[in-house]
Amino acid sequence: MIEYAWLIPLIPVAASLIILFGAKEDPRSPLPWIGIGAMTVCLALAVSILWGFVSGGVALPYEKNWDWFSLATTIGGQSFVWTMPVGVLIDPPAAVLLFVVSLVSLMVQVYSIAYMHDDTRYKRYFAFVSFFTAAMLGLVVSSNILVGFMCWELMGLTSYLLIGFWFEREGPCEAQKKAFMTTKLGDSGLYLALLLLYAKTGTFQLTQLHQHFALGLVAPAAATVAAIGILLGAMGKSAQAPLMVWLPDAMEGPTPGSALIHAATMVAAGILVVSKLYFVFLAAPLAMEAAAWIGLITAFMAAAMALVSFDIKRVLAFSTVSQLGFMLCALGCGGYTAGLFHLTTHAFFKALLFLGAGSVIHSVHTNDMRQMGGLSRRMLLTFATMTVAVLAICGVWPFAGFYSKDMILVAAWNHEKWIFWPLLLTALMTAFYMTRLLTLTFLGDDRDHERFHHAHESPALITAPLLVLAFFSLTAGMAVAHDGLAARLFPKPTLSVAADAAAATPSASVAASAANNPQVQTPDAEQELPDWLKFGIPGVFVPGAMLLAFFMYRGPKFEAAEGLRSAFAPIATLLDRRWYLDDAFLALVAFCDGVAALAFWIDANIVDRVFVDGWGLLMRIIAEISSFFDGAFVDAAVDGVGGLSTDLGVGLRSLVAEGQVQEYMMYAAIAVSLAATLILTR
Amino acid sequence: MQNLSLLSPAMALSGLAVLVLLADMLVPPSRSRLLYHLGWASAAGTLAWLVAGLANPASRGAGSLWVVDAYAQFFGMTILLAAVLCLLMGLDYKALPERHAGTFTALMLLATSGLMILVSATDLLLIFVSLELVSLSSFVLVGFERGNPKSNEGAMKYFLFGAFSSAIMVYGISLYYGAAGTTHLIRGAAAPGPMLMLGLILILLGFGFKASLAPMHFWVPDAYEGAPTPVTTFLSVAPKIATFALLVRVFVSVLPAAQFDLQALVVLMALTTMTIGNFTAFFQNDAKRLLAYSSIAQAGYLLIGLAAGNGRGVEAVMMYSFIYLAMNVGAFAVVQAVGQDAGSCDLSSFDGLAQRSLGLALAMTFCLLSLAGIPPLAGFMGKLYIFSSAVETGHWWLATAGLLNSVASAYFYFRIAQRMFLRAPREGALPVAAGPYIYGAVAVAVVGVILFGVHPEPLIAGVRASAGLP
Amino acid sequence: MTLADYMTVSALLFLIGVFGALTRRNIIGILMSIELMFNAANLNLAAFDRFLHPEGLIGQALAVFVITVAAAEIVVGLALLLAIYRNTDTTYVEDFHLLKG
Amino acid sequence: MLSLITWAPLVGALLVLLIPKENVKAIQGVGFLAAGVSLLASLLLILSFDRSTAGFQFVEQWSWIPSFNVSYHLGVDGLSFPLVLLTTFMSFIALIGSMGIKERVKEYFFWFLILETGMLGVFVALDLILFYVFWEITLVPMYFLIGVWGGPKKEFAAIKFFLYTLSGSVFMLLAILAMYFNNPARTFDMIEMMKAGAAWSPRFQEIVFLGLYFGLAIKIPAFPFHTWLPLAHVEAPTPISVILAAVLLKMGVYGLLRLCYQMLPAGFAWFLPALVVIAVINIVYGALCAMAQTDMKKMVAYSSVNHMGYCLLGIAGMTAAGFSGAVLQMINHGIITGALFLLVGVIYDRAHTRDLSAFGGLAARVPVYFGLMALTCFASLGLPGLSGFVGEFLCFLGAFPLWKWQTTISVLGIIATAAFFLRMIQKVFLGAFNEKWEGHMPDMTPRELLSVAPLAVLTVLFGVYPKWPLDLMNATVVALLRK
Repeated sequence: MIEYAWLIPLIPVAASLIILFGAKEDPRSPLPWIGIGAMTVCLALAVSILWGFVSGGVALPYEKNWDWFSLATTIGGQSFVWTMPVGVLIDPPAAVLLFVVSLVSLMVQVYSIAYMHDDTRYKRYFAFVSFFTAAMLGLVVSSNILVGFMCWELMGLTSYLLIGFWFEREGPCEAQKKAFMTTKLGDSGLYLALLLLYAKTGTFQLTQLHQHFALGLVAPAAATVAAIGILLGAMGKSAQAPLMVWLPDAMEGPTPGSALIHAATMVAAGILVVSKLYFVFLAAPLAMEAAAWIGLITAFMAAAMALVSFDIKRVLAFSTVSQLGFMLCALGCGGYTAGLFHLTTHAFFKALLFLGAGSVIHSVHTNDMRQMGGLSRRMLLTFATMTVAVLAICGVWPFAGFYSKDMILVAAWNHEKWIFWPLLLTALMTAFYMTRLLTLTFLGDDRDHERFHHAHESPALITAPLLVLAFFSLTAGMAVAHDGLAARLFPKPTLSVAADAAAATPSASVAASAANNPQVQTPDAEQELPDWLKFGIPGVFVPGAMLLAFFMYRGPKFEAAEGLRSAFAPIATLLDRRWYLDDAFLALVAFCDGVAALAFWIDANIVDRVFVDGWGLLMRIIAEISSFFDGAFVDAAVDGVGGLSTDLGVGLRSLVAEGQVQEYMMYAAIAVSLAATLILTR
Repeated sequence: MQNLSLLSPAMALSGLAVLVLLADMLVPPSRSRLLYHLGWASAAGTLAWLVAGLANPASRGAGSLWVVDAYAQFFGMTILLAAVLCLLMGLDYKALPERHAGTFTALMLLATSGLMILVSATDLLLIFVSLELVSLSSFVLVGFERGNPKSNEGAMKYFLFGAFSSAIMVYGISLYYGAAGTTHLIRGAAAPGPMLMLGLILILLGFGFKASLAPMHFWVPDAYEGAPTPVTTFLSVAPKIATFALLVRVFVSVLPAAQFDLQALVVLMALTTMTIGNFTAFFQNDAKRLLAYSSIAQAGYLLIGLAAGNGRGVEAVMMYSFIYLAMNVGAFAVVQAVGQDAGSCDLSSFDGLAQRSLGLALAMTFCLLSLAGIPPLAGFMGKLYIFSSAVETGHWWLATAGLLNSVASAYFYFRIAQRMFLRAPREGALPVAAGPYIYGAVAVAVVGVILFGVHPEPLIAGVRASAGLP
Repeated sequence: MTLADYMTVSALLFLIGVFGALTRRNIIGILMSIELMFNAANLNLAAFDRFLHPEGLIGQALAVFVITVAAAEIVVGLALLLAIYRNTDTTYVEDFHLLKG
Repeated sequence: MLSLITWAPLVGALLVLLIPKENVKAIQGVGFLAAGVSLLASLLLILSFDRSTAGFQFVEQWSWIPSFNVSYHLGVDGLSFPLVLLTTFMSFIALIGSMGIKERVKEYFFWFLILETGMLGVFVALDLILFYVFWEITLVPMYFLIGVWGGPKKEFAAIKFFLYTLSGSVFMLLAILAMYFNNPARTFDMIEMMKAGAAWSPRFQEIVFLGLYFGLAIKIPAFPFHTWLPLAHVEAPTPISVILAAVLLKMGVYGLLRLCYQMLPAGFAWFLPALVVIAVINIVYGALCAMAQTDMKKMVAYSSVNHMGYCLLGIAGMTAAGFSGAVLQMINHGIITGALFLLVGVIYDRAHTRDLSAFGGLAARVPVYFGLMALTCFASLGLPGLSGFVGEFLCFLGAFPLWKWQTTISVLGIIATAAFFLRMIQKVFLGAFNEKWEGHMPDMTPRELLSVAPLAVLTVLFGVYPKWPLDLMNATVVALLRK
């Protein structure tokens, strides 16, 4: 089946086009089922590939390229026509992500059938979702990082469209613009990284790039710059500090859309690209370090914000940011496997959380958790699945999150203790605020009887996806962690040169330098956590945090929590204002507008005057002078040359009666005598 | 007085002029248009004769006071062409008193013959006489609309200035004679000395009057505005071209002999003439006056060719003056048509011409663009020739100044275009009603302007063939 | 009397003529001044013939031409003046200012 | 064949003159016929265009002014052929857009067709005088097209455009003459010039370069000579804005490659550092100025300044990728910005205002229009998958190795570009519907759709499959850098 892998991104594209142009907009349109069908096909393909690999039937990585377009290029002073390939490269992580993405997307679409029904732009929504998924799948499978970048940007576009889906309201419009601009800011880093990589290697093919790095053909400095550029891109897309501002606002979109953005596609892309270009980071320790710390800081900041928020979707958004921080931190710490592993597990339970939250909102019509409570009695199924998800994200054994998060902590432990401890703290905060969310929403007594009585379990189309995702949230961890499958699925790339790689590389110089390659790394030996941590975290700390949250928030008023909030008021406001990052962002925007206004003022009042109208002015001046000598001056003034000339003109008139023949003669005579003397006295 | 026969076309023309005067007595005023026809026919006939004679080398040769070479013949033909066109225009010029048709025609023919002699004259005596012949007849022609005070005033100013400058020239001639002992330009120039040079300067300034070079240009706007449009056209073309022919002759064959370098003066004059012409035109609101200044500027461009002074420069002057004839006649013809229709040549009478009669508007536009030197019209080729001669002889900044001037000139030429196309016509304005002869003149001019723009080679070849000077 | 004296006189005549032409307000006056300039030239010509080129006659011939032409010019000028006078009842130049830029 | 392409519009113009001005249908018919002929002819040439050779193809040479060694010499290579196609295509599109012109149709078509001939001639001419003649021919019709059918300040805009560009081209003429008199072959033939150019002294080349550059920079328009552009664009009628942006600006960049680079290598190299700085200024400063606009058309005009900056940057890179990027960017900018102006024209026809803040929430009312506008805007801000990205990316790719910092700054400029386009979309289409336009906002008419749809299709096509345009130019571009 794998030879059909190239179809995977194209099928949903086709689907979205059909849906978009297929028929008139109609709230009950059957077209969305096309998208679902397409996604099912993708899922089937993905499953076959993944299963084939796991069962050893299919050998990965699998790469196949076609010619895309040929391009005249200059490398090292030599100009020639070079053919840009486009193709698929499926390594084990890609196989996994194919499965995850198409599954989550499928679930989201099924869910949306019910959730989005009789929306005015029902059909368009599904077109966007399909396209969105297609872009993500394209990024996953593409063997050419430039193509990857294109998909990456297209994802930016579709997220823009989804976030601003309800554009009649002001909020979504601002949010979508914010999301696009912030990610664009990060993208420019990736953009430059690509330019640099091409300048150094002359290719966009991941495998060839990897070889160049493996052979140490790229100077560490260049590698570092490139890696930092890539990191910037990832920070934008994966909403890492300080570019995290857009993600919470992205909640303005339809909830299932948010689920897709947060779980499987948009934000995952950042981590994915870092992992695809991981060899660049391996060659740039500095960038690795930066990644680790940025991940850590993000994880902490986001978790802290989640502690105080009462908007159910915002809490989930912050948790997403925080979890992404975990992943980036893991990658930075060299925990490649851990990072990607967490990416997959996270995809399941985060999608589940969002869809669950959507189901809740769908029934109580509010995002404010203070108006919920006790809903478990109303919507049991949603509650059950949500609980699974919460347990998973908290890292309770044996749920999926446990294994991946454990791996991350191990990686951090092995890399740097100063990262490990804060990371652990953040993990506990995660456990706390997720339990808080669960408690506020489903447990305790109902705070708002009105809403409570209207609440009801959602239809099957909504609950079925929840169940599916719940199943994976429960099992994915065990399955993958079982007998080192994780290491097989997410093998950490190295900079050690494989003989065939050296042979495969075009130039002889490459092969030569392969011999004495400075930076051949040996995979560092992983050491376990000390036992008290290994068993203490899942056994004591996490449950402790969860229980704390439960008891603090189960009551109708949760005085204790409020007490704490008032005790640490400044911190609380700091967190409520989201570390003032939004204000900083707005200030930046205002600043840019100011600069723009200034630039235009200069253009209109200086450049134009000097370089364009200046010519006209010069002509006018010469004209006035020559007219002065021609006695046509007064009339020139009448022509509206300017007040000044009028005065001069009047003055002149009093001297000689101009426009009269004798004045002409006089000029002539003077000129004659001048010329004569001039020439004769030479 | 040997080889007098060489001048026979010119003399024949003056004979014809007298004939016209005689006919004037016989023809009843009601049929006086006949005289105009007679006039342009005789000019055309002479032209035909001249053209026919080209093939025959006997038509060229040197006389005691004159030399008729291909160069002179080229200019003779140019001048005759101008005369024909202007007389055609005269046919449709209402303001001319019917009963003086004969006089008008005769004077035009006389002036023409004077110019034809001028281009082949090599002796100051002949130059003086022929110049005066031209001047006297054109003084009268300018004042021909006797009822019209503008015409009178223009004539008077033209006359006074003309008399003044010719007096200066005569004084110069006297000095030249004193120094050289002869009035023959080429033979006399062998005796350099301050007196000769002062004489030459005064003489050249006398020429400058006819060629309307700064600082002898002051009469131009007034005379042009006051004169009947056909006369204006004639003055703006024929005397200027003829005088330039003379100037080139003097500069190429006389001054070197006199070891006398006037180039600095010429460059200066070219500069001032262009600049004053172009930039003063900015503020003119009368079409004829505007074109008057433009014709001053054009003289400035011609001077650039003179300043270059090399063979290419001579060719450039010849070519440009021929093209200048076409475009200027065309422009003035349209002005006459529109001006007669509107009763005044004020620019406002051009408003919305494009919507009234597109043909005239386009013709005017082409002529103006050509005057501004915009390709692919003849004016561009002429300018290209002129400026390339300047560049070739290293007059970089002169060429630059000239080109910038032509940019500036585009501004006021487009003031007319703007009114014709961008402005709306007055309410109920009808298409311009102009006679067939005007259209004829316009057609000839525009065809020339376009033809020599897109296919200048024949003209260039002709010029090159006849550029050789003694 | 030497040639120099003649030339000086003629130069003076010429300058007087120029001055008059520039300053007289009456057209008749201007015409007369211009005549002076012509005659300065004539005087020159005659003097040159007499002193420098007694053998030739060109100078005198030229002088005759000049006289004739000058006469003709005066005729034309007066004719124009007459026409103007008919229309405007004046012969003073400052009254002519219809034509201006 | 090239002659046919070039002169067909002129013939059309002359035919138009013969038709009485009341007979609008016939006039339009002739116009479309003429433009269509040259469009078809140019499309036919694609089939026979040899993509593997760098030399000039379809060459026609007849002696024109032998006494000056001026010949009627036409030919295209990978550099000019895409631009010829662009010209014929965009002219036809603009003609479709011109169906909206109701008054003085005859004159309009007359001038328009002359303009097309001029533009085509510039790209196919292989003789400097011929080149210059065509170059100037484009000015006059432009003056009338802006001046007669333009907006409120049309007269000023027209004369400003005319005089300013004319004064630029004057220096070009001087430079051409200088090259002529220093060319031992004493010819204006471009190919000869390219041969002779290498031998000229650097000093001479630098001076001549400045002369040429002044003329070209005004057309491009390169900072600081760009300020005529916004005015001209704002005042010009929609189809003319399209032509102005799509083709006329390209003449400048084309000239920069054809004349400056190929004939004055030393002068070009000497100017390179300045050129890259100008490019960066165009990009960043142009984008900033666009950000400050409230008039849609003016905003798009400044975006052209910004996009031309990409072309300059690509050229300044002195790499094959940069050159092909520059040419591709010219094509794409022509298509995209042409579409943008058409679309702005559409809304202007309905609302008679272009003020961004006057609208709001149109997306729901005019979905088709919104879709096209969004597509074009995203293409213009360089969204991958649309044509704008490819050219832009190649420009950066080509410039980066030589000019790292400058390219970095320019890449940041992209963000500003994105900013003002998104703001425009938001202000006009999103948010609450501005009730003022209730009932005044029908969606696009078939004619408008007909004029914009082909451009949109090409935008997507070249975005995902740039092979076709690139194949046309590859061989030539490589050869350009070989010498």
